[in-house]
Amino acid sequence: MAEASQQDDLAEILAEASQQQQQDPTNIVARLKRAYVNEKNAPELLPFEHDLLEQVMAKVEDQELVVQQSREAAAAAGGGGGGGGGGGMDDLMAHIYQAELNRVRFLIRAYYRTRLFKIEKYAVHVVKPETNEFAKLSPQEQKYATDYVNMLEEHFGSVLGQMPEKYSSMLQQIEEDDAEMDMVPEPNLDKHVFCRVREDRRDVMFDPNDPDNTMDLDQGDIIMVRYRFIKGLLEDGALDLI
Amino acid sequence: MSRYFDIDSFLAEQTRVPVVFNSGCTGLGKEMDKMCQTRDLPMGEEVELPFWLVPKLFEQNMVGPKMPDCFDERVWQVVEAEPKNVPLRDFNPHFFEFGARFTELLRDEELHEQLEKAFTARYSKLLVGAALSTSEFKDRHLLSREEEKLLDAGRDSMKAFHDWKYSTTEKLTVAHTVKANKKRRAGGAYGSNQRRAMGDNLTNRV
Amino acid sequence: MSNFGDKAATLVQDISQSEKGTIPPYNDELVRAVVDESNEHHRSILRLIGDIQEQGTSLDAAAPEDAAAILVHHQAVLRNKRALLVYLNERADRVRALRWEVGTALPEDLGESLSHSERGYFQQYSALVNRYQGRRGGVGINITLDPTPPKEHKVQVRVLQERGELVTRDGTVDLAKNTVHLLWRDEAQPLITEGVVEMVV
Amino acid sequence: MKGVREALEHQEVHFLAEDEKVVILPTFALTQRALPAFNTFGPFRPQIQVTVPFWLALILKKQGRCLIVPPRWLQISSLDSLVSLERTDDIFQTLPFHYVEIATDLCKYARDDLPEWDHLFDLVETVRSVRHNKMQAGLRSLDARATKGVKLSNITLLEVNIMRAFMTNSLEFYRLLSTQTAVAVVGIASSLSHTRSLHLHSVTQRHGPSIVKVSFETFFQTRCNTTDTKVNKYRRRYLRRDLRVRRYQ
Repeated sequence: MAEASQQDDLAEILAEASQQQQQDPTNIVARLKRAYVNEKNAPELLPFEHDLLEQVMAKVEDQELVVQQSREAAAAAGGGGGGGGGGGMDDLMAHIYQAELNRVRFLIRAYYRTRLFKIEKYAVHVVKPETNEFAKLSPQEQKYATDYVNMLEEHFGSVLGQMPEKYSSMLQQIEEDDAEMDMVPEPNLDKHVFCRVREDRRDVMFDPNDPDNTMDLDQGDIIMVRYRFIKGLLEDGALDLI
Repeated sequence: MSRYFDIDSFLAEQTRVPVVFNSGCTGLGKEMDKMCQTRDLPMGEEVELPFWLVPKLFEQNMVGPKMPDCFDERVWQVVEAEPKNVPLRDFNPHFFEFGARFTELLRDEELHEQLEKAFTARYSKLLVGAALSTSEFKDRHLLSREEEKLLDAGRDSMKAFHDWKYSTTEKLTVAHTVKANKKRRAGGAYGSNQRRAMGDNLTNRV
Repeated sequence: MSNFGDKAATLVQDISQSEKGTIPPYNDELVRAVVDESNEHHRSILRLIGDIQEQGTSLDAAAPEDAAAILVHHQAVLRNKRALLVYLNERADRVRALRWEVGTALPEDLGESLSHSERGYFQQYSALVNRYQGRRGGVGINITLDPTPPKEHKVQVRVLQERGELVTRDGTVDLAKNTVHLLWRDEAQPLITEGVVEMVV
Repeated sequence: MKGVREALEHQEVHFLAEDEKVVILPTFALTQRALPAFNTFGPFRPQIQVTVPFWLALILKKQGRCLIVPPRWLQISSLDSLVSLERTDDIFQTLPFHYVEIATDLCKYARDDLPEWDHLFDLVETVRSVRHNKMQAGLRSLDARATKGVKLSNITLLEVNIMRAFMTNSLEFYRLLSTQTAVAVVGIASSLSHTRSLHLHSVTQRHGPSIVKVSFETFFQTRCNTTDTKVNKYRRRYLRRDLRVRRYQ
């Protein structure tokens, strides 16, 4: 009897513990975190989160002011050494704000860095006009990508320029009009990724070549699957990469 | 072609493949076959070419490839009998990468199946256990380059996990944890290897 | 057995066997040799084509042994080209990593391992990252900081090189040699990277 | 690029865990609600429970300004039953998404708030190890069918991160080598497989003999008739053209 009730307790405790994971969807830090983790795990570049980053950057500046003010208040109240009770609290507030700011700054930097890394890796693919990759970039990233391709071309060109004519392109093994660019690295959309489901979906077909093979997705499910198959669900916000 | 810049993909194509020249080859007698006595390579000559030369010549029906030694019947017999102990690296350091490229070219169903079977057996019997662990692994010399990369991907992650878990644990005293470990082990707890490894790790760090 | 592409393979093998994260000296000699070999192959292609045309034959009707020879030389140039690019590309990856490890100034001993073009590439890349981070036209945040998530928000450091006064968010700190200070992590990190201070654990 | 790996690092998973919520008992008073911050905290009153993100709890804890109330699952009795369940049951038990990170941090920084922290530390490690062994067993049974998608019930983020590179890279090989996912297999060689050499006529039928000439024509025709070897050398037209458009847009 005692054991059975203990098991029930455990079940209840665990159920409660795993429910805590819901994040406030309007919280911009939570959104930035999601954007970062998705970006980190997606083999291709995701669209740049213009509005989100604009909001976050603006708020970072606000908070820098707040930290500055709390620090000054703390200094006025007793040299920051925690002399008076009020001074200690100002100091504490400043510390908390600073810590939070550091966390947000890390996310911003990591988000930007992850994107630059992918841009470098697939630079030529990204600037190709016939795909819409270029439109996924921020204006700064567009400039970065274009400049990067030019400097890469110059560097590779220092050796390729000595190769026989028609063998000196960094886009095609042998230069030929209207042939594909067979040297350009592209993201592997068949890479396997881990996802966490946000919205229930019934009978999801992953592989269009295997339409009978479907899966039910329940909120909180963790699945591992080829990126190509869930690209659409990710865009819909039905799941996140983890 | 996203593999164009990949070092291992490049090196895998260095594998020698025996071929028969269906056409001759003007001016390349000595270049293609050191024993060749004439300036031009005659028709029907059997030579060994690096794999990177083969696909285009084969596509144009200029050469006919033969099965390279690393995929000999005897190799598959050993792989089947003792998948864990086969030194694939000695047969070909790029056993699977080259194999995948070669079957793609030949479309040889049997070879394809053999490769998949070999990979599956090695993966489950050799790789999984070694990759998701930090205990010593003595069979590295048996692994093909591809397998070694998989192994390292797993082991690096395990090592990073231990580093993370026991980092800044100055305050975590050895005495407590190790003592508790011993108590529990004596009590018949499972997974002694793993726990011992972690205990050691802790001891080293503190 | 053909030895076409052997030099190319050596080039790639060398970089493949070098320790990850290091930059071995640029092998100018071998790079040149691979380039020269490619041009030699190309001359052979032109010779073969010239011979065919001299006989009044169109390329369409070339004898299979001539076509095979052309194809072999052609593939050999492509192989050499790929080797050069694999080599350059792997090195370029490592050169870029330097910008994130050591900052904008290339250490002298490393500079000697790079080719002339690679040194230029490093300078350009350095400037590219700076432009991206800049306040004008860039994102306005230093993205080379915080390579790992912030943990302790303040870190204790000992000064290794005399640096004088440093203005921090908490006020001015005198970085006299061997003194110990409590600094904000993001303010301390560039100094740690430069070797001005070390972390006290 | 340093600091940018292709996948999340364990420290980053830990960073994400620090946003989980935890209950504390403050020892100080701070009633003023948060200023324009990213999150709102408080109000803090001595001995009145309040929920805060884990990173904030740790800052307060290190300053001696709060007690952390351990989550209910982090109890010896719960973990004891969890260990036996985890051992007997084939599936993974439901656990908080960041249970390892939270338990580890509490055992590091808030051990005076935990009864028998070292025992708890070991129990959590036991749970993790049992699950790790299950993970290995699961991975052993993987084969090419997994490239169609796999559900991993109740796995936590750190556990995903530990097996991520190994699992996804292995599946990449399954995809590459799988006979199921390969393009339609044409049995050119299989009919002759006992000799393990290739028959050539079938290839001729596939391609026809004239392809050679066509491709050479495009590659070399122009160059035999022109002598301006240098003129076009830097012509890398595709890229330049495209970039030029971009620059002047």
